[in-house]
Amino acid sequence: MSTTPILSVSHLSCQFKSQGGLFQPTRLLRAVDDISFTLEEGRVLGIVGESGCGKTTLARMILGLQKPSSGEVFVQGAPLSSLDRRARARLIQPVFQDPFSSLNPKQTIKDIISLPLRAQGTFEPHEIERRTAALLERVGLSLEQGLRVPSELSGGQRQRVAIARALILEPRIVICDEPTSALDVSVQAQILNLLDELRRDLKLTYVFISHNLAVVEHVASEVMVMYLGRMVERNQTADLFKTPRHPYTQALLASVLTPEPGLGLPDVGLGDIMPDPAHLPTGCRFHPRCLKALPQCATQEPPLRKPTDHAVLECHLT
Amino acid sequence: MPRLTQASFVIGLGIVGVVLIAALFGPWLSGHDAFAQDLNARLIPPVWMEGGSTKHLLGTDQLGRDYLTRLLYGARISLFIGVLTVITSGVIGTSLGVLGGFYGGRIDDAVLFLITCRLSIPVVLVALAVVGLIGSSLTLVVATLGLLLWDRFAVVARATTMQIRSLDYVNAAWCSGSSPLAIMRDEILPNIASHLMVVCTLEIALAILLEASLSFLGLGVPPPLPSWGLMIAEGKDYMFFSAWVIMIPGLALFTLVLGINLVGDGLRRAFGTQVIK
Amino acid sequence: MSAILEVEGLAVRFGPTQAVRHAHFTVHQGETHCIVGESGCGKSVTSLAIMNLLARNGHRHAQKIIFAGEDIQAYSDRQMEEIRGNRMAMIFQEPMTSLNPSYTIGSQLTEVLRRHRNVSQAEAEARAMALMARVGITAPAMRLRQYPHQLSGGLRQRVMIAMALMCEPELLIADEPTTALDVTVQAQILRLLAELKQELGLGILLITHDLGIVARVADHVSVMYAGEVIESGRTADLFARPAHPYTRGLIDCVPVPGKIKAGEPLGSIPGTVPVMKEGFQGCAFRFRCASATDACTQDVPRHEIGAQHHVLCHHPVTDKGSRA
Amino acid sequence: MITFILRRTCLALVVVLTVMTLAFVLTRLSGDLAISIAGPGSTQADVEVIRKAYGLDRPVLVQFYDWTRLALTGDFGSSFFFKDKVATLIAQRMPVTLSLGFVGLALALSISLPLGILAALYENTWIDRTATMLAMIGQAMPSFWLGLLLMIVFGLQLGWLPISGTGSWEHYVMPGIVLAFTAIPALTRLMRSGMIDALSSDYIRTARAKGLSRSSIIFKHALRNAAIPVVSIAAVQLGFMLGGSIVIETVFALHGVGYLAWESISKNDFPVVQAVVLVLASLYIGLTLVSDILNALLDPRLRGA
Repeated sequence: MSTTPILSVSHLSCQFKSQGGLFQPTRLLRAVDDISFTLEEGRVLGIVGESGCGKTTLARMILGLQKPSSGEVFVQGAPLSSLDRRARARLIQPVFQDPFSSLNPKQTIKDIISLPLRAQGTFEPHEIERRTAALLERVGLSLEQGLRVPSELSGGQRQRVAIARALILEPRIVICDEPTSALDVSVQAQILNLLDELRRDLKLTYVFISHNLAVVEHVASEVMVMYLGRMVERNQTADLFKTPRHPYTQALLASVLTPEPGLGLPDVGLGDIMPDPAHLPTGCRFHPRCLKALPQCATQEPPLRKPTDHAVLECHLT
Repeated sequence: MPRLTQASFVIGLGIVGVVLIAALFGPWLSGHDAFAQDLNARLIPPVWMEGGSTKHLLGTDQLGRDYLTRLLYGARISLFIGVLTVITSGVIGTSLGVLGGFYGGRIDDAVLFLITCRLSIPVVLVALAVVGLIGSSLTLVVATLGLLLWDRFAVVARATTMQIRSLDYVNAAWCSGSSPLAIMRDEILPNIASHLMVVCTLEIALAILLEASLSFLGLGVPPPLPSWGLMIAEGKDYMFFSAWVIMIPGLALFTLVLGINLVGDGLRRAFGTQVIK
Repeated sequence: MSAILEVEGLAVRFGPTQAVRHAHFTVHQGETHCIVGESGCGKSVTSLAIMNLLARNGHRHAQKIIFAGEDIQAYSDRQMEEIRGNRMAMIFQEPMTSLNPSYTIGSQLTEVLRRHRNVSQAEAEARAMALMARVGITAPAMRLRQYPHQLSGGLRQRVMIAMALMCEPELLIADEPTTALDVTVQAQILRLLAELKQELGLGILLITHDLGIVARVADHVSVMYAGEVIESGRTADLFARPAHPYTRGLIDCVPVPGKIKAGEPLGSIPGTVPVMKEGFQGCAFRFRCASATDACTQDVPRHEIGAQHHVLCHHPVTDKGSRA
Repeated sequence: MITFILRRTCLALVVVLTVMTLAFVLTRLSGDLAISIAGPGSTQADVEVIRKAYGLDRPVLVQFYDWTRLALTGDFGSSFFFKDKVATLIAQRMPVTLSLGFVGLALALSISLPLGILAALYENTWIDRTATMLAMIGQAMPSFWLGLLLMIVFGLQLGWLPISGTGSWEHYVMPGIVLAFTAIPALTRLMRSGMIDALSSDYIRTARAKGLSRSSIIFKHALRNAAIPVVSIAAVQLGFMLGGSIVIETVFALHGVGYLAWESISKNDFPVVQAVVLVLASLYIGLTLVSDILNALLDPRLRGA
């Protein structure tokens, strides 16, 4: 077991200028606010939260697609900002949500998959050819399909292409941003199984972002819950699903609709006020929707606590 | 695709093809010199009109020059100016638009500012002024129009680049370690090319019309070069008696521009793109 | 309970593509009927076909579409306008784009009532406010003057529901009403729909791709595949004894917390949904089906395998309760 | 609202300043202005006199500073050809150009809007194809040629309208038609595509699901959204039309600002050329500002809470 975690994120924040209407002054939108975590090699960190919680911005910062306003991402102990783009590409690769917009429609599948190799500029053409062919087969596509263009493939097949592209440089970390949300449920299962197989075989580390808690429960070894830019709770997957501590985590878990007839619809136990990243509430950001809120929740920011070795919680309630 | 669109596209392509061939080979085949004057044979009407002769199929102009030959020669000038202008303006506009759309921020502000300034300048007036003050020549007309007509390229390239820049395949290229230049070349340009091709056709048509306008006002292609606009201007004094002197070059101009626009429209439908106005 | 909507042999064609082929189902008063299926299976087209809202290139044909005792197939456009929004209302997937950005919430709500009932603007506004309060919109008087862009997605979907209820319809068609919403909001909206069904005796036709939603809200389910209803039954029966290999595969694909140990693969169906062209014969699922035989290239019979439980398959699964 | 207008106005001023610089540079392109003004066959002494008289002997930057400073107060210097203040000349001619612009715009809107709406309502039918074809023909028509054709037909053969000049309202009819022709294709396409987008939108499906009548769907729900960009573009289009009026005014000898510009270019009368470029550009910039504000006022999403 190595002592340096493979991925570590330290006090990462990202702010945007929000553009309201033409006549509204620009506001500062804190998409991600002071997030820190570490991840050991071979683990899968699931990140869950509703739209606008900052999970995609966090992923973009880890990928180097978005400059953090403050804080730093470390990969194998080295700050991400110190790596050049080729070195970064050898360590971290993405798989995005929409298999229709993540592949260049004007290139063949082989060209798409081999792009990271070609961008390195150090590989011989026959080496590129060999590795592309090997990977095509590994993700379950035929060599003949490698000569096609993306519009000739189905959504599931395209997502396999995206996975192949992410793996061709043999990276250490793969950031999966909602990789199955755009797919049908029968195809989703194929892709989830493929991702899991590849992780074991290639000793990969995943950051797996999803709004679907059931999927996260299936793939992740630990889970982080985000709300309006903050990490409100983090724990080992089994523990988090067994004993959710934050009221928001509890609400999220309650709203999972499993295909079990007769259970009826859950009472999620949330107020009606919807989160707005451009107007952050004072105190705990969740308090306007929290039915258990205490008076101090509206005024004081909740402290960061560690109820167990693995659990991290940001809440005034016990 | 609707059938008529196909038909109109083919018609447009046919018109452009015929004009192209006529422009390339016509002046040699017509059997006359476009510049040879014959003051004894002035303003002979076309062959189908009373007084026409088979020697001059489209008649002669006020200096007795063969009208068909001048018309064919004029096609050469129109196409030459249209294509060269669009190459110039296309390079300027596309570079600016792609840079602005790709980098955003300050660079985009600067590009947007340039576009705004360019749009606020009245094209015909400034082109006339430049040619009027410096003196007319073919090169100057191309250079002036090229420097003035890049706005639509820039606007379209910028808007489409912005759309594509945020797509995940561009993000994936970043994550693959591609350089900004490689991303613009391999990921963005091939995907905005269809939009730019449509703009190309529109702008060639526009450049041809503008050249004709400048020449018509006497500040475009210098005589005795036979530009269609100049031919109309020269014929203007005789149009009330022999309307054909302005009808023939005018129809040629109209047909060529219509043909190019039909091609552009066909391309737009084929690519399924709505060119941003 | 009487049937409010009875559909038999519905087919929809877009050019040579058969989007829907002999679909059949019945929606009763006070009952939620779910149509479930993957993208491209024809479920949304089915709902639009009932409302006669298909795009111009869509062609509808059916043995019968009986709404409240009358076959509405022969209705003129004018007659359909009379019942749409009035006796049969619809809500859509995208609350962000389904409201007109240029008009206030109030004007869009009152418009539908004033179209179908002879009421004053003030009366219509009073009804709008009462309904907004009922669907859980706070400060309805203020919301009435707001524009759609000023509301969150959940609120807009509540506005859509209020709009659908303005004329007290007998049938509500909801096409993926919660797909664009966050999970916590999804549960709230679905609860609201369930309450309204109880209170108003509505028949609800709910279109969804989410088996979780189906299990929790449906009284009756129709599973669609490649334009056909391949299995239908009461929700409890269908989930307990899925008879079609596709239904069974679909249920196994859904990850359920605690169902599968970490490291074990999820059940999955190989391949993808085919596009149906005219003149297609036999079972459309046979290309992905493990138990397919030569017989599956022939027209498929409809078996009744239990009370109100039908399946369209040559080899229905019969081993009882052996799921997963 | 105020901040928005202020910000846009500031930007517009910067654009005006840039255009001023351009207009100034433009007239210096020919090299020695004094020689151009003096014309061929003039002596060295003539040229020196002219150089002094127009202040062309001073450093270029000083000339630029003086011109800018005075131009911002509305003083564009004197025309050496017309022997009059440039500002006075432009003020005399402007009403002609503006009238022509408004006639052209009104004609263009009244033809292109119904045409675009019809084309959208009957998308892919012969009506649509005819409208598209008409737009295409309009786009291909050289405006000066169309002007000449109208002159032959209505002026000479039918004798309904005066062939050229500025006197009465009849003088504006043919130029107005020609000017409208330059704007009709773009406006028709915009109206058509805006209407098609609106008609295929989700909110129109909602309106249909509500059982609204066809006329209410088209005129209340679709047209409102489709018309917003067209209305705001109309202001910009007017700017383009004023800029393009030079050709038409010249063809019809309509003594507007465009005709003035053409005369001064032929006579190397650079103070007038500079001023006309600047005035037309400023008009355009002002009209885009109006367009932005109109757009924001009409669209509740831009109007803000």
